[in-house]
Amino acid sequence: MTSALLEVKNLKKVFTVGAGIKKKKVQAVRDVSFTINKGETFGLVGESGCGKSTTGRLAIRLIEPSSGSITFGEKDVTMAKEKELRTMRREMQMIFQDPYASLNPRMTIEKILTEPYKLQGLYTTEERNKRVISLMEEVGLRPAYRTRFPHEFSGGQRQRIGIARALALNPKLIVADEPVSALDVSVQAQVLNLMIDLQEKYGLSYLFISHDLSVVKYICHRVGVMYLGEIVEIGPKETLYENPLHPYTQALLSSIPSVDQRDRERIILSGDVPNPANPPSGCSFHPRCPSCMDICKIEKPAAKQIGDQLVSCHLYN
Amino acid sequence: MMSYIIKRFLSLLPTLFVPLLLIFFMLRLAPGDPASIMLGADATVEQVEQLREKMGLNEPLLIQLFAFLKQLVTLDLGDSIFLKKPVLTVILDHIETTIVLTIYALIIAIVIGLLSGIISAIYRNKSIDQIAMTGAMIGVSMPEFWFGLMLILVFAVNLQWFPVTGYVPLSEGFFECIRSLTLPAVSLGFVQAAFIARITRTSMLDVIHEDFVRTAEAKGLSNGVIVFKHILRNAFIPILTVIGITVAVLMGGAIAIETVFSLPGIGRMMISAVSRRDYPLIQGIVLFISVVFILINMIVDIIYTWVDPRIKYR
Amino acid sequence: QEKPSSGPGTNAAGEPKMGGTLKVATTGEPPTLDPTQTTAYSAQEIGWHIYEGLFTIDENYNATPMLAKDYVFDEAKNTYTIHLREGIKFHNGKQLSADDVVASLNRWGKKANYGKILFQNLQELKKVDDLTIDIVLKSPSPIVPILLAFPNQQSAIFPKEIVEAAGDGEIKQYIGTGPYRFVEHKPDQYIKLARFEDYKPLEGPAKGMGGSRKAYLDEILFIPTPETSVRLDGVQTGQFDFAEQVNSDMYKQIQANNQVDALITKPYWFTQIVFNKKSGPFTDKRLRQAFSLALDMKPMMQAAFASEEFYRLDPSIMFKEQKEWWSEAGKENYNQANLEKAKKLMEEAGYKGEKLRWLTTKEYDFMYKNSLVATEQLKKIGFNIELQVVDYATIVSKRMKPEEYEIFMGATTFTPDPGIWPIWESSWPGFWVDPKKDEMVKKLNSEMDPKERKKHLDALQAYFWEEVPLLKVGDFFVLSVKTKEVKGLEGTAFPFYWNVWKE
Amino acid sequence: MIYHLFRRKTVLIGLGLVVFVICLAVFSSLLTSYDPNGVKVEERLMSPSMQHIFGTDDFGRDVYSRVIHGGKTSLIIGATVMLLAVGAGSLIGLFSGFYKTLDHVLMRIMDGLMSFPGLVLAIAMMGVLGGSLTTVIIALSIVYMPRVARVVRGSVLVVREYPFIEAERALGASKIYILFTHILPNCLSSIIIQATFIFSYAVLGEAALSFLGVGVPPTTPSWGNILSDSRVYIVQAWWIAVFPGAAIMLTVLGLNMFGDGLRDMLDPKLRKV
Amino acid sequence: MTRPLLQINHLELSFITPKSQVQALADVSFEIQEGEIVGLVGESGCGKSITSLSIMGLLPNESTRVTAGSIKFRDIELTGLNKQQIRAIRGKEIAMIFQEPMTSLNPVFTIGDQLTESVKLHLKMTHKEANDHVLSILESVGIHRSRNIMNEYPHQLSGGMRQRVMIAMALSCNPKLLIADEPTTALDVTIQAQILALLKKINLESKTSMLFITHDLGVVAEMCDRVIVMYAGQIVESGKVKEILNNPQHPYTIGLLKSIPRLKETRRRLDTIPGTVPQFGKMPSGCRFMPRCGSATEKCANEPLMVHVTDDHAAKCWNATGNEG
Ligand SMILES: Nc1ncnc2c1ncn2[C@@H]1O[C@H](COP(=O)(O)OP(=O)(O)OP(=O)(O)O)[C@@H](O)[C@H]1O
Ligand SMILES: Nc1ncnc2c1ncn2[C@@H]1O[C@H](COP(=O)(O)OP(=O)(O)OP(=O)(O)O)[C@@H](O)[C@H]1O
Ligand SMILES: [Mg+2]
Ligand SMILES: [Mg+2]
Repeated sequence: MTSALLEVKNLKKVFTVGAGIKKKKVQAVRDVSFTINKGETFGLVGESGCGKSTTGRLAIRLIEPSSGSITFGEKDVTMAKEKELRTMRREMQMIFQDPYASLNPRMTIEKILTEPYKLQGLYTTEERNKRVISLMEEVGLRPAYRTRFPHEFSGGQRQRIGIARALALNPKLIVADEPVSALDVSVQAQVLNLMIDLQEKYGLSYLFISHDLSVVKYICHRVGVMYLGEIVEIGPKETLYENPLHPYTQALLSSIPSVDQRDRERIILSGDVPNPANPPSGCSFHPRCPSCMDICKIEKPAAKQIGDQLVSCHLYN
Repeated sequence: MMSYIIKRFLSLLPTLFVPLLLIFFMLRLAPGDPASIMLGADATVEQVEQLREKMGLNEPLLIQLFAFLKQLVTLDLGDSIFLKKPVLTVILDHIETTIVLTIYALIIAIVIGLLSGIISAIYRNKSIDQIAMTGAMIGVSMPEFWFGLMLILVFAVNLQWFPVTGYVPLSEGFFECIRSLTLPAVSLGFVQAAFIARITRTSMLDVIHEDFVRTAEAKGLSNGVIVFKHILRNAFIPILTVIGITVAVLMGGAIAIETVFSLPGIGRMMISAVSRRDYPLIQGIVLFISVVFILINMIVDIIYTWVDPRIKYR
Repeated sequence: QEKPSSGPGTNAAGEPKMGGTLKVATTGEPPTLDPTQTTAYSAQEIGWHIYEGLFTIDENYNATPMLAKDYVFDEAKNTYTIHLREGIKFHNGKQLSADDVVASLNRWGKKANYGKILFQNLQELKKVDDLTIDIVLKSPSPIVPILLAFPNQQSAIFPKEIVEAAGDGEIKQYIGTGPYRFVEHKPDQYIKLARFEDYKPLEGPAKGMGGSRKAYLDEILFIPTPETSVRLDGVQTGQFDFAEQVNSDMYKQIQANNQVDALITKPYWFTQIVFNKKSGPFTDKRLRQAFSLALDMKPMMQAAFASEEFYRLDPSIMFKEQKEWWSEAGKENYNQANLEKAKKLMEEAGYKGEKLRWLTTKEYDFMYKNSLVATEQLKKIGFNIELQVVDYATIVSKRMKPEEYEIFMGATTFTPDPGIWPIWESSWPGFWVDPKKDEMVKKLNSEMDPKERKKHLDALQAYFWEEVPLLKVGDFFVLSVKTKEVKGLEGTAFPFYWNVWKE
Repeated sequence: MIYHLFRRKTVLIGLGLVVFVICLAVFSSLLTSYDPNGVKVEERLMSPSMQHIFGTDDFGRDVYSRVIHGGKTSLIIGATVMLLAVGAGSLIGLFSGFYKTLDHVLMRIMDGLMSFPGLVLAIAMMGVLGGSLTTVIIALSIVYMPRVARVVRGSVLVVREYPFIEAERALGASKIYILFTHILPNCLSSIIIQATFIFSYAVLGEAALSFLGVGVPPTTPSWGNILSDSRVYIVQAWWIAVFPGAAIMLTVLGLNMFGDGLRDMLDPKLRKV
Repeated sequence: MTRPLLQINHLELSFITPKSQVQALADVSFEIQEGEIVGLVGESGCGKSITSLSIMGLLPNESTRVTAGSIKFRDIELTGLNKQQIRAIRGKEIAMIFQEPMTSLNPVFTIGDQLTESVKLHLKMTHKEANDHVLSILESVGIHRSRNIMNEYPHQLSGGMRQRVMIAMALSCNPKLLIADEPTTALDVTIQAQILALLKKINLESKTSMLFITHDLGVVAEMCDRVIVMYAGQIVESGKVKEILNNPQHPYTIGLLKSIPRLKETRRRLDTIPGTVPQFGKMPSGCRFMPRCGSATEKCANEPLMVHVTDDHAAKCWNATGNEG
């Protein structure tokens, strides 16, 4: 096995919502642990709102974890001082889910893309400009657009700006939160190819958050499936896609729409999506699980290694 | 939030300390003292010295300060040197005019300011915008007292719609009271309206092109709802701040306006207290105004979080 | 509409009418309503309606009895024996008696400036019987009746109880014997007086402030209105009946308006430039003389008071209206605009353009205007003047400190007798320390014969113009305005509202 | 950038006005033959004529000359107070909006200062420093600074929660950098408005102070003190007030037009028209 | 055939910059029948969003202008309407789901407030009715924490939740035409499936027509009746979904289909279309796809015409004709 680049252990995040009497605690991430190796792409999939973005932001400490530890290379990210963290940021970058909101509306694309170099004090002005142009070309944006402002772009173009910005510094780790969701398939293919090329060239690692399971399958080496703030199953993509163990993973894989097979058997999940402010007892998936047992309502399943996969489900005890 | 409010209340005392200390030393650094004023133009040096001695003005400053603070601890602001009444009583006697005037002027400022700011923002660079903004410019190019005098000439002397001067207390009828304060309130409020209008216009322009405005339009909402609800609320933080400040500015402006219109308010009292160097009274007024401002700013800060839920304090 | 019978000068023609409220716009809020406590004009003008003294002044600014029926001066015993009028009632219903008078005068003697002057020379003050008092002096003094008569810081008679209750401080109830009684005071709003129904006027005609006082008006409201033009506006709209002290430049406007009448208070005060004689260049009297010789008073006064209706160039330290005191002694040193001579004197005094700090204020508009025009004139012959325009409070305290200034601007209010001018005191700011002057003042103040006194005054004034401890610029008068309905109002130095009615 | 700025007609007019006024002030001595302080009492309160195109004041001084010379004083006061108050106020506002701990300290001090009467401040400073332009400038700056600080802080509180700020942090931007390169530009529009207003407030504030005798020495003409002295003569001599008033208005108008243009230029969404 | 619900004819649209005017849409014509779901796919940046915005009359009027063409909704010409008139249609008759769910929600109002607003306006419901109505819609788009969510603010929601709020908002007034600009990109597949099922149900039950803009050809395959392919501001191919997926004519469509990552395959590289979209304003004079087209011929230097491959399949390519045989 290659060495671990990012190691996340027992990560937790609690948000408070509302004020006064209406105040509530939302457990966005409840006990998440995973490892990303050098040169590896780790996919994170799961229901919307289950805490993927939060996990991603926690992993590079854009928001403070409520508890848990993060190790990046040798360094402890959770303990890092403000200044240390800033230099570490050169090595870990993020592509944001909301491309438009993550761009300063008052800056031209050129400015936005030279920012990373400026901040890390890299290269001369000329060199920077050159790099910006090649970055734009790489993600399929016309360099002629570099004097435009974010609002003058289409959704997909904005997303590519976000990608270009994250790639600018040649980081070791990129947290990519839905990086290709707004791209048409041909551009998506371009971007994915680019990501793979970079990975091969520089040994980049990705934490790849996506809903598109085909894309995840295509690009990731290992995949973690999240449900309600917890990882319910982790495994290499081949085995996970072939042989999903957790009932939620199974449901997920059966729902993929595809051009090829129009009428397919689907596991449609019934029951309520639970409330992260008040998660169900026992296994958090039990209210919607097609194969729910009595024990699931009471006891939280422990993670269990089955082959290459790690799964938290009472079915396998 | 609650803890924030409590924290703010706790910080009230140290906050008050700043203006209090400042005013205490400033007053004593300033030339002129109450003893010589009290004795009048024909007094001799010895007489003044005697009185200074008697009034304790010759003590070292720190001892005076200590005495002052000791008095404050017992919530006693002392007696006005000239009015020979407890400072608190004097302030309470004059407070009604200033409060009614400030609120009235504030309403005028907010209504005129918000409306013309909104209209200007919507019709940006159209002639109505330019007219409103030129009006605003005229507003800020005129000293309040000067504008007040013009209003008197036009509306009191020539048209005789309003009295020239004087204040009718609320107890003698709301309508009469409002009538007596209309000209002063307009002269105070108009100038501030200009500022509110400008800031409203500019902050509205900051959000008028946001996506969520497009969403609101896609819902088929009427212009009014879009402007007053969706845009204004998002543009409201700077406007709110300015409105908060306006209260402060209005109270400051009241000094001139209350003098011009002979209104029995805090501002006019302040002027005479300063010109007579009535130390306890000045200190009392400053303390009072400070408390008012601190409370207003606190309220503004709290409204912030209500206007924009993204704002967080610790 | 104007009635044919009324118009300027025909005030007295109409029949007096009872009733009505007179609204007077005053320049400011009085600091107190205790007339003994303050010299502030704003307090006095209200006070002389409420309180009366033993004497008051007539149309020639001489003393005339008020609460006193008559008096005799016993030269042998140096004693004034004063008889009180009978049946005089205070506003609280109490009868006036000698006890009240003794108590009130004792307090006045301690607190009031003029009282102090009288009491310096006082042997004894005593009640003879219920309606008679004796004032026993140490040495003869001609100025006792006028001191007791003068309306400013007047020797008001209060009920004894009220004087006792006041102790060292202010009186707490405003009770006197005047034609109007105090009703209420709303600070910064108004002070309300109402007719005193039990008032017993003197027999005979009115003589200035003396003689018969008749209260035609039901009420008088004194409404503090600091802004000049607003006072005028108020009269124009009928919100006020009378506005005191408006800007003299408004005279034309007032004359053009047939709803209102102008009223000129004459005499009023004179303006003066006071030198620091304790330290600095002006310790040299030649420099003071140079300063004085260089000035042309006319533009200074014109800038401040617009037209000759409102000022008068006159060297006398007593006003022309104070007929027996008026003097032209020393006039050759006044208003010369003689630059040659001034320059020579400057050189002799060794003045080499040192900076001269001149304290002045805009709170009194005329002080600023006088000093600004003077500065412009003096610049031309090499005076290096730095005008320090400060608030009045600053002047009042800075002028005590000789190191703070060379010149300050001031004014002299109407003074009833030349002997009691504050400038004679060596410790009065500006500090005129001069034994010769002291000697001359003493002579003036112990001589009983008016003719002799006038001679002493002439000499003193001549010396004054030679020494120039301060420089008189000119007399000025005050423009007030009233509505046409107000009748019987006269433009004296001390406006009052008895014998005044509204049509 | 500059291109966008000068493409606008209003910006050009605004700038033109400001430059015009500045030129008048700079070349004041060339533009008039009258001494602004030349007292000529015989000619007092003359209405505008060929001889005195703006008439004369109550000392018989030429109003035109006074307005021209007064511009110098007023522009210096307006501009300096604007720079000081807006500069310091913006800094304080930025920092206290961004750093929550600073907020408590700085804003409380500002609250305290805001309630402090400028008049007393000016009188006291005069006592210590003497009456001068500097005193007036410092006093007015201290009075207006807290206002700017509050407004800026209010905007910062909103902007700092924008998602792109988080994106900047992800790039490793330091707080200071974020504060100045990202938050500040997004608060600029209210700062610009403040600046234009403080200019006129300062010019007029000086009038109020000089009326009370704590302004610039009254022998130095300024728009403020001309205006303030004129108020007695509103009816008799309108010209004394109207001309300095108009001068203030033109300047403020020019500044505002320029400020608006600047603001629009800095807002890319409004640029294209 | 019934009368089309929406008919767009020869729509042209330009961006106006200080220096120039750049054409962004050229001759766009299509129609949507009552009850039909039309997919709109195409390269990112080719003009899908602005097309949909022009239907709503929501183009930023400072910088964008419709220069020619007509948009007809039933019998109403939308381009000529004044504000009052178009407001009656927006939200009620035609609703839109925007692409950027974060910025499209007003940050300072609660979700509940923003949702009930249009319901109260268009359906004339009381506050309580509107609340219940909205709650049920939120449930149906898979938000089960709906009661809480109603009181929360946009920034407190995850991306997918925001998107579902946008969907709920658009559905709340039962519009006749729903324009959905990438409505499910931020959703996980289970929720996506649920929402697609919901939309389908609405489509069947209330005959709501839909214009479905998406990149996910899988979604198109599952949802749409017809599909329109756009490239560089033009429609290059349109027709029945099955037709197009099975028999794409335009080389761009073909390239697009090849780029899809497929679950079953285990390639390490995806096919892409070489080159990038030409810049607006600098369009090639002939076929706009020519510079990237593998099978371009000399003919392609002239602009091709829409060629009807079958009755309801047309492609804008010179080569398409040849395929017909
Ligand atoms: N204000 C503007 N000024 C200039 N060009 C603009 C402006 N707004 C959008 N564009 C350009 O118009 C083109 C079409 O934009 P549109 O948003 O319609 O694309 P789209 O097809 O929706 O793409 P995506 O799938 O990426 O959202 C894009 O190339 C974009 O760069
Ligand atoms: N700032 C915040 N305050 C309160 N709650 C929050 C905040 N940010 C996220 N949450 C809550 O945390 C939970 C997880 O959010 P997160 O954004 O991580 O979801 P996600 O897995 O990325 O979903 P999606 O796929 O829809 O983007 C959600 O229930 C959301 O409401
Ligand atoms: Mg997310
Ligand atoms: Mg789009």
